Amino acid sequence: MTDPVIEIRNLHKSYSALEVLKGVDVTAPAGHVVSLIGSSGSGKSTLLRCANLLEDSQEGDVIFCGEPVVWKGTGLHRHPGDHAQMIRIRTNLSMVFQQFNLWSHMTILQNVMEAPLTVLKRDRAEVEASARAYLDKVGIGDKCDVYPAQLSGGQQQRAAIARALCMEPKALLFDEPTSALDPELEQEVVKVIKDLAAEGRTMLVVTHDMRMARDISDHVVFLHQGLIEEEGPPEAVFDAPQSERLRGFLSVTQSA
Amino acid sequence: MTDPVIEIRNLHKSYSALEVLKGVDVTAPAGHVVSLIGSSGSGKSTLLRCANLLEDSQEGDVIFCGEPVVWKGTGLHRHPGDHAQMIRIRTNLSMVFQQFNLWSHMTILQNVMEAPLTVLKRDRAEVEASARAYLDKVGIGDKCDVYPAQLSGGQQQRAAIARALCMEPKALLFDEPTSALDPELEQEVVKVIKDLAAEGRTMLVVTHDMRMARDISDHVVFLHQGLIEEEGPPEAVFDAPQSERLRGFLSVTQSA
Amino acid sequence: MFSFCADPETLESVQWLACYLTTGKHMGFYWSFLTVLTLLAITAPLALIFGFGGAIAARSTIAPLSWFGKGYIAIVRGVPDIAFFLFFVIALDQGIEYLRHKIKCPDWPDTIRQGNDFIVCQAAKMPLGNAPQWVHETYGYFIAVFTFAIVFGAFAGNVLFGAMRAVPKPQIETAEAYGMTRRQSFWRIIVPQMWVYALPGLGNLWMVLIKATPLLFLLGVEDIVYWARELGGTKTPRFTDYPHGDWRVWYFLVLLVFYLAFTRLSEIVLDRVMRRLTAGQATSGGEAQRRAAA
Amino acid sequence: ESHSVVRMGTEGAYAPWNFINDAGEVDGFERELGDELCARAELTCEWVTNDWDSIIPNLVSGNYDTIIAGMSITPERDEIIDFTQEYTPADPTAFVAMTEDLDPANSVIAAQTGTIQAGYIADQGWTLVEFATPEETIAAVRAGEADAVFADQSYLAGAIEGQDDLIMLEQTVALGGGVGMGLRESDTELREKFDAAIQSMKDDGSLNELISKWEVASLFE
Amino acid sequence: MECLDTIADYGLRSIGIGERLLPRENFTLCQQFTLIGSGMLWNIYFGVLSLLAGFFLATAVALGKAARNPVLRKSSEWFIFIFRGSPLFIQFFFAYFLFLALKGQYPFFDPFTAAWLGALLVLFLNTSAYTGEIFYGALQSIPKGDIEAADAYGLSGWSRFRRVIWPTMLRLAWPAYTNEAIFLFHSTTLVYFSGFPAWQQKGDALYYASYFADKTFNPFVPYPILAGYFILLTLVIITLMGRIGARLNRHLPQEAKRTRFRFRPQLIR
Ligand SMILES: Nc1ncnc2c1ncn2[C@@H]1O[C@H](COP(=O)(O)OP(=O)(O)OP(=O)(O)O)[C@@H](O)[C@H]1O
Ligand SMILES: Nc1ncnc2c1ncn2[C@@H]1O[C@H](COP(=O)(O)OP(=O)(O)OP(=O)(O)O)[C@@H](O)[C@H]1O
Ligand SMILES: [Mg+2]
Ligand SMILES: [Mg+2]
Repeated sequence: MTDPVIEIRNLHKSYSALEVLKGVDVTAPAGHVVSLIGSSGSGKSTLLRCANLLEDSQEGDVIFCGEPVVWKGTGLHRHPGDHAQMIRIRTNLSMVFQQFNLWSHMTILQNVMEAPLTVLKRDRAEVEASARAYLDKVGIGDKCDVYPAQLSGGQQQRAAIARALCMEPKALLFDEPTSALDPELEQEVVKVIKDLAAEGRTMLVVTHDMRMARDISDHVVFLHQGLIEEEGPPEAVFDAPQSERLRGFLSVTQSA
Repeated sequence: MTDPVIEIRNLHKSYSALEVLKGVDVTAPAGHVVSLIGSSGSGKSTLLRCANLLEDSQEGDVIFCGEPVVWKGTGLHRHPGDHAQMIRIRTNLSMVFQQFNLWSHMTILQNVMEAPLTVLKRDRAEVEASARAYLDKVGIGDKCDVYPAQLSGGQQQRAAIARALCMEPKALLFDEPTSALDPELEQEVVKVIKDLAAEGRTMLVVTHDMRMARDISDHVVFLHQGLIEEEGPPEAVFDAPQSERLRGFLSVTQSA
Repeated sequence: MFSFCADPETLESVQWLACYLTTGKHMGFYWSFLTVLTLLAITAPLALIFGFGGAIAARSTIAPLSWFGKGYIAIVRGVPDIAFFLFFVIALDQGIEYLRHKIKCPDWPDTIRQGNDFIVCQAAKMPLGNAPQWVHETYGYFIAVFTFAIVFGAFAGNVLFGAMRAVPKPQIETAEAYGMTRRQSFWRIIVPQMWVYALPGLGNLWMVLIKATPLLFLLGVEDIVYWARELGGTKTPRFTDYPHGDWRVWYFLVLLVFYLAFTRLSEIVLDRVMRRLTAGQATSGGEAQRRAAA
Repeated sequence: ESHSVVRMGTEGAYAPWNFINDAGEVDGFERELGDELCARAELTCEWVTNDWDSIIPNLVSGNYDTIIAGMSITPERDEIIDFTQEYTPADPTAFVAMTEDLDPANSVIAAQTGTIQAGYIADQGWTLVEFATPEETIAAVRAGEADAVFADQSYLAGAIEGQDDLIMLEQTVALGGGVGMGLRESDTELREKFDAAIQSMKDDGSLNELISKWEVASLFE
Repeated sequence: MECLDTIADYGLRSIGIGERLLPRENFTLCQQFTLIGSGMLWNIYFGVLSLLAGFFLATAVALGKAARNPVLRKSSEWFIFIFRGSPLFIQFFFAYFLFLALKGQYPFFDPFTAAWLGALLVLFLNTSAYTGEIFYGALQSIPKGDIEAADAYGLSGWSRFRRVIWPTMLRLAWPAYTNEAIFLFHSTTLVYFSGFPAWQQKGDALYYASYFADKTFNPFVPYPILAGYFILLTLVIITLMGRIGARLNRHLPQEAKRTRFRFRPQLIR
């Protein structure tokens, strides 16, 4: 269980003038859950987006299951060079977006079934069964046939999670997967994530919920202003923070 | 401090066949913070949207500062009958949306200045100064001139909060105002809400964060399947829940 | 034009061409380019105003106004411009004169329709019967502009109506939640946001409008196509000093180049506008721009 | 009704009757004739060009006062507008083809859309192909799309002058009446003035002179 | 019924079936309605076929213009530019000219100088260019989140296009595309008006309308009849396209029902 599934090395990323990531290394071995914490705007979402190649980065490497992404060009013109590889990586790496990004023209069930059907070419009946099962699991089995605009925020978020799960990928990227969920559902999601880890799936989770980060993680990374300020097992990070910044960041949580 | 600013009586609301609110009463006296908790899909956002008349309700009353909303029609055709009254209520009642809903064609600063300028017709220079002050307060003073699409989730949420504050309304409606914020910022927002309450502003806050609900509220309402299952001061609700459902809902939070 | 043009038959080809291209007829041809360009310059904003009015009327909650707006958009849009031009201009002209007649000559004894004739009093003529030719031409020109604007206004109305509806609902809802009146949220949110959705359609309309200018001749305005046909046709020595065969291909090639160049120019301008509108927006256009800038 | 300025409507695309000259002005037989008639009737005249298709509706609607555009006097037209007496006798209709031996019944005949010539060919049951402009009818014969053009002799004579490949056939057909000036039916006063002027030109022979100068038709007896 | 006879005689006159000669005098309203209606067959023929075929070429051209491959992009751009940049009648003129020249060389091109094929081809290319540009514009305004989610799930190439991009593109393009469809039907009136010759007095609606206008000297009857037919045709197009458009937009919250009952006292808002 120690082969890294997701490995990010010395990643640099700028939005024109704004340098968001300034050389970040993250490694997630198979079956491990790595949490990314850090203040708003520190680059957590950007890191996830770079990991599945939605954003082009300017320097550094992304390695998925031992296979490094092939780049073309350099600096601001750098982009993934091997299309087939990119698809291969993405189908094995599902993402739950911070803004959910459900396809607004499809019903919830269609949203969940879409990628398994068209990308993985799985059998329709089987996919439908598993899609319904996942929707039930996240508690919105009764909302199969409505469109995203008719759902509450939490329901949309759960639909987005079901969509990612239904791909049955090797690794998952969660961008604040419980931001719109109540504590009960949050616990459900924590349970789901733990189950997935037990199945051997690898996860990168961005979260603002320290309790959840502590619950689920094998490893916690604290991102600050585009750099990793501190990282380690949850006990170390939360109970014995080394850096000034992390101590400040955590103090509000602990004190309350 | 006991005149109710927002008073909702026996509110019923359906989306065609789906009955979402089944007779809800909520009262928020001046300077009080009322929190709405409840599981995803229980109708919390809908209640807020009914309170500022974005959704038409089918039965019951909405009373703002002692002035009941004038209705026209009945049942599914019921809608507010007095346009001037509706505008008056809305300008005194600002909302922070769950999905932020920043105006995408305006920069952040323009977003914040828009309503004070066009609705309240306040002086431009003065509005700009106060807008910048509020943006600084929520920590995104440096993002004044970018468009919403260029912000991280948490930054967008903070912009939405600044926009609501800049209206300096009598009452505010917050729909999960900290869902995208890290604990540090969350504490900032809690502080802001407390300050507002001290200034005498009334607030209805939907939240999933029980700690925050406990921190800020004078009164907590637990919504379940379109009905109020239980309500009371935070100590009572959180420390001695009466109903089975609420106990279940809270157990996950407490146990962890 | 040139002094050596006195006897074209003796000229060499270059001089001949110089003389040929500067005949009074060619001057008319060149002038007509200006006519077409001014027509476009006036028609486009006018049509946009008509369209905007139509779209606002169609959105109105007052039933008669909404019917009027929708009727205008649907009916005028339904008639091919050629067919419209073939009878509407005469009808419009008669309508104007009829109104003027009612006002200026209230005690006119005869009926206006006498058999097939349409007769109004002299004072009601538009323009007056003794007005110089350029007044007649200008009047005809503005009638043409007006007709074009009515036709294209209906299409613009449709595009704008659609664009107004394409603005995401939450954006408008938010405005209302902040106490904006319908009017305010219309002008502050819908109108600025709709351009992104409207611009491709309006751009297309502009292209169609440019291409519709050859129909100007149906409205009594001598446009570039009229002159190209006239100049390009076979000319025998009896009626001209510059006889030639069927040169329509060459003249039409000139028109082709003109239209293509004008289109290119329009595209560049529209592109700039679109760029400004999509800057920083969460659409694939805005995204492509961001990536290109990177 | 008094006409301080008489607006003369013509087409400007039918040499030698009326056409636009190198200077861009209306020229031709009818220009010269019209100017002379106005001078004799002591009228101030102004020339206006208009598309053939809407030339009658625009007259009736008052956009100009006369039509002087090689228009044959036919009973149908006479029902809508009034005509002066004819200023040229009927002009025969002729064929132009690439070869002498043309059998119209087994050939494709080109004519301008909607003209009496087109109607005549349809009546005969010959194969008719219609083009929007007279120019295109001649081009069609040259391109082999049609075997012959059927149009006014005076127009064809002008159009094929100096073009060796095209031949005017002997055979002609008499279609329509003489050519006159069209006016609104209510405009009797003006019609009488022009009638008188035409009569005076016929009487002193200046009309025949003009006709033979421009070769538009046969002469008046 | 006299009029039924007229319809029997002239109803299909535009395609050469029925009475050989057109009416010559005593024109009745019935004749005008029948013949102009008969001519509409050609307008519909040209419009429907070029619209259907154009839809596919337009999609390809729009994708080509959005493509990274410079050859694809440039050729699509030029195609759109040429056909969108020049008036239709100039295209007709040059096409007819070209077909005539080709016909002289290769017998294969014999039918191309006839309107039913030649004009159809030109209209097809013309509408493809206009529609291609509309589709391209719509491609540019697809919400970023939709595409990102597709990318993230490994949807690529054809399936990403067909399942996510295409439906959204169509939805955004629909109002403008409806306009284009209407324009196309309107431009079919140009075929015989200036472009291709009419054989044996078989022409489209405008051909017969101007025939009557020419014979009766009264533009106020035949052209409004023509206009009426086109308004009907346009209403059919709007209805059909509206149905499809509603289907494309079915995921949006149904707001109309609720607002219908509101009366707002402002005249303009
Ligand atoms: N436009 C709509 N049309 C139909 N049903 C809707 C619509 N909006 C919301 N609903 C339904 O109404 C119910 C209540 O939604 P609401 O948004 O009020 O939930 P909520 O309590 O805010 O949940 P969350 O915490 O997830 O945001 C949900 O079941 C949702 O599916
Ligand atoms: N498209 C963009 N263009 C320009 N700047 C951007 C863009 N997207 C993000 N940024 C900037 O990059 C920085 C990092 O953004 P990112 O979304 O990664 O933050 P985050 O850590 O996910 O924050 P949050 O917790 O608030 O979601 C922010 O300062 C943001 O303003
Ligand atoms: Mg983020
Ligand atoms: Mg909600």
